[in-house]
Amino acid sequence: MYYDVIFSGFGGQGVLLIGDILAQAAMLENRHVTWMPSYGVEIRGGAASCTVVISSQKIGSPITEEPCGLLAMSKPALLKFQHKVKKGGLLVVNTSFVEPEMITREDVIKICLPASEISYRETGDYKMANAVLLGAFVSLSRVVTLQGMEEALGVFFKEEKQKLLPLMIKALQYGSEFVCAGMNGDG
Amino acid sequence: MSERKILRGCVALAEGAIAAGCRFYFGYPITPQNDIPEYLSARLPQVEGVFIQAESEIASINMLLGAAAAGARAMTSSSGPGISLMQEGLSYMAGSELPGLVVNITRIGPGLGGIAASQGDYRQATRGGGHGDYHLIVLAPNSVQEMYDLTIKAFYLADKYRNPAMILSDAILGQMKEPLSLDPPPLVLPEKPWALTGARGRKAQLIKSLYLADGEMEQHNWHLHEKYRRLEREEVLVETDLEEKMEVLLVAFGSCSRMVHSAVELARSRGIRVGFLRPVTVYPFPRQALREVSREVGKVLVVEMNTGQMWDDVRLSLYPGCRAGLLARPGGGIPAPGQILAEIENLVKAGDGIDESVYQA
Amino acid sequence: MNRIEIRDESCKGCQYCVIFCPRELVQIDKGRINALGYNPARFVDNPDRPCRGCALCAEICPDALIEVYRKEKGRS
Amino acid sequence: MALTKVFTRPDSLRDLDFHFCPGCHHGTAHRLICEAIDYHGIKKKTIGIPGVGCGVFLYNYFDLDVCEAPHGRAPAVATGFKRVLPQNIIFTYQGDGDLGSIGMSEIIHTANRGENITVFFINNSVYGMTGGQMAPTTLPGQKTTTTPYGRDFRTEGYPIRMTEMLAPLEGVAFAARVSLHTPSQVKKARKAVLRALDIQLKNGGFSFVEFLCACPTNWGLSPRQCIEKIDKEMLQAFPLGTYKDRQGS
Repeated sequence: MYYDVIFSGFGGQGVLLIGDILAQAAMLENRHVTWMPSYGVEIRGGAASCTVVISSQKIGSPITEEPCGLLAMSKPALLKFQHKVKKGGLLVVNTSFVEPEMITREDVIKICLPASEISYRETGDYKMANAVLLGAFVSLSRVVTLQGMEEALGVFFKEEKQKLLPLMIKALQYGSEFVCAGMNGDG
Repeated sequence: MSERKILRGCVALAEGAIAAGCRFYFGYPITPQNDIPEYLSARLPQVEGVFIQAESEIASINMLLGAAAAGARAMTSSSGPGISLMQEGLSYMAGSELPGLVVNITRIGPGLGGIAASQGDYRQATRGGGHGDYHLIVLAPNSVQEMYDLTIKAFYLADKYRNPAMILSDAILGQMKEPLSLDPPPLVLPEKPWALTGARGRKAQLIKSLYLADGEMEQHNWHLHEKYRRLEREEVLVETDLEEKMEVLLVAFGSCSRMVHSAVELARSRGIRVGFLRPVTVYPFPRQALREVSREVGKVLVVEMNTGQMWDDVRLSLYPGCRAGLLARPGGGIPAPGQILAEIENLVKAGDGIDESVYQA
Repeated sequence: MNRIEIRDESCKGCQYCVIFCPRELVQIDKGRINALGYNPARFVDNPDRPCRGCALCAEICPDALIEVYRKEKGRS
Repeated sequence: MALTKVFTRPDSLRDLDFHFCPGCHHGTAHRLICEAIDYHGIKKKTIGIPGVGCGVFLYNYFDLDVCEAPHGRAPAVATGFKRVLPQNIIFTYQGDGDLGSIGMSEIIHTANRGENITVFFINNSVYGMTGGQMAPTTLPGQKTTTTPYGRDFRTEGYPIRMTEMLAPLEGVAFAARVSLHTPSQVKKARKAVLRALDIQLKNGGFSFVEFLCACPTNWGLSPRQCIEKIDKEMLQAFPLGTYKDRQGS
C-alpha cells in the first residue's frame, strides 16, 4: 500500500501535530512512514502544513505533487492545495473556517464538517478540531486503524498533558463516527 | 532489541552524536539547523556533557579545535554562511590533524540566500573549503536513520584518520521525521596519545599546523595526501540498485536521492531499465564504483539541488564513452519524481549520441 | 664575592642590564662579536663598589641569560 | 664563603635562545609566566595556547603541552580545552593584533562567560611579525607602516584599552596592566602573573594580564630609547595597575 496526505491550516491549529500522530500510528503498525513539515520564517498564525507518506515499501520522496488526501483547516490551505489532490482522492475540510462553496473539485471524495463547533460541543474546547478532522480522515482513508491512532495519541499526551488524552480520543471518535454515520453535509 | 522511535532528522543526528560518545557541543544559531543546538542544550547536561552557545561560528569551530586537541569527541553544527565562517578553523584542524564533527544542514546560497533545502555546499564540503591541500571526510545521509548512523560513523572515521569529518545534510532531512532504530554500536573511544592533557609522565608535546623549515611543509602535505588516498581506498560508502542491461544510470546524493529513488521505481514500472547509484561518502567519492558501473551503461543522469557540482565528480569518474546529463534545481525547488521521470524518458529517447547536456528545471 | 654570569654567546646586546645596574658593573664588550653578531654584555666587577647581587640585571634581561650568585648570609 | 645561585632560568623555560629581536620584551613575559608555572608547581598540567604573531613560537620555548590557534581565536580554543579538562591550567598568550583586533569578539565573550582561564596580552602598540603595521593599541601620532603620517584619531580612532574594557565584565575575576620596561616593573608584573594563575587554580574565573612591551625593531628605536618611550608615552595612554581583583585581599 501507499498513501500520501497533506495536512494544512493555520499555525496553532495543530496540523503538524495530527500529522505527527498519524506518522506515529503508522510506525506502530509497522509501516514505512515519513513526516515532512513545511517551514519558514516562524510566524504564529501563518500557514502551516505537513506531508505524511505511509507505505508498505521503503519510501523514496517524502514530498508529494499529487497527494491521495488533503486535510484543509483554513481557506488558504484549501486554495493552495485542493487542485493537487489525485483524482478520486480524499478531501477533508473544516467548514468552521472554510465555506463549502470554495471547494472546486468534483472528482474527489469530499468530507465537510464544522470541526471547531463539533470540538466545542463535544469537548468544551475549540482546540480539538484537528482531532475531529483526523478521526474523519482516518476512518475514510483507512491508512491506519482507529485503535492504532488511539495508541499513538498515548505517546503524545502523557505526563502533564495526559488529562487532554480522553478529550482527544473523544474528538477523534466523533470525527470517525461522523463519517460512518454518513453525516457528511455534502451527502 | 533495538529501540524504535520516530524522530526529526536533526534530533536523530544529535542522538547519534550522544551515542558516539560526543559530550561537547559548541554552536551558534542559524536556520535551518536550530533543532540540533536546542535539543543538545537539554540533552547534553543529562549525560554530563557540555553545551556552549558560542558568540559566533568562528568561536564555535575554534572551541571545537580546542576540545579536539584535548582529546574529546566534540562537534559543532551550522548552515551555509556559518560553515563559511568556519573554514579557517577547519583548515587548521585538518593541518593539525584534529578529529571533530561539523554538521552542515545546508541552506541555499550564495550569500544569505534562503532557508530551503539545497545541495549547493557540495563543492565546499568535498574540496576542503578552506585554504590549503586538505579534505574533510564527508558523509551525506539520505534518511533519518542515516542521520543517526552516519553521525556515529563520522566520529569513528574522524578519530581513525585524525581528520575533521562533516555530515552534509539539508533542510529536508533535518526537518523530516521517520522511524529509526536507535541501535548504537558498542562505544569504543580510541586512545589518543597525541592529545594535549598536560605533560604528566611524558614529554611535553605540541599540536600545530605551522611548518617553516625547508621541505617540512611539503612532507606534511604528502603525509596528509597519503591519508586521503587511504580514505579513497578503504572508506568509500556507496549504495547501488542496478539492473541487467541498464538504459540509464541515475546518480544522486542526500535528500535528492530520495526523489530519484521514487523516480526509479516509476521508470521501472514503465518498463525502463534504470540503475541507481548513491554516494554515501561524497568525500571520498566512489570513483571506482562509478567507473565500473558506467562501463555497463552508456548514459548517466545526475540529479542535484545545485547547478551541477557533483556532476563534475561524476564526469571525472565515468568510463570513457559514457555521457552524463544533469537535472539541476539550485533554488530551493525539489526535483519531483515526475520531473525526473520525464528526464529519464528524454534521455532514453535521445539515442546513443547524446551530448553532455544540462537539463534545467 | 657576589657575581653574575652572563651567557654571552646568546646575548643580543640590548644593554638593558647595562642601563639598570645600579653600580655600573655591566658593560658592552666592544672588542668582541658573538656568534649571533652582537657585542655582548660583560660583567666587570669593581672592588670600590662591588656587586651586591641585587639581580636587577637578571630581572631586566629579556633573554633570561643572567644568573646571579650571592654570598650566603652568615648562618649559624 | 659559599656562593648561592639566587637567580636563574625557570625550569619550564627550555634552554634555547629566543628568536626575538634585541630589547624585545616577549622574552621577559615568557620568563615570568614560566617562573609562575614553576612556583605553582603546575608544569605537568598546564597547556599553553599562543596566538598568531611573534608569540606563536612559544611552543619552542615552553616545556609544556602547547596548541596553536588560528589568529585571534586562542580564547575560543582555550574554552574548548578548559571545558574538556577543567582540572588543567589553560592560558593563552596573545599580541595586540591577535587579541585586540581580529580576536576582539572571542576575548570579550570568553571573559564574559567567566571562563576559568588566564590570558596574557602583549601590548607593544604595533604589529610585530607582519612588519610594523598599525595595531588597535597604536598611540595617537605613532608612525607605523600603515600610518606613515602617524595615527590620526579622526580617521583611525584611538588606542584600545583592553584591561579597562574587560575589567567591568562580571565574568572577569582579575585584570591588571603591568609593564616590563624596568626591573621594578618586572617585579610587579611577576606578582600579577602569579596572582592570575592563582585565581585559575582556585577556580576564580577569568584572569587577564596586559604587559606593556617594547618593539624596538618596528618602533625604529634603540632599546634604551624604547624604555623612554614606554615611560613617557605608553604609560600615559595605558595606565598601570590592577583594575580588578575579585578575590583580592
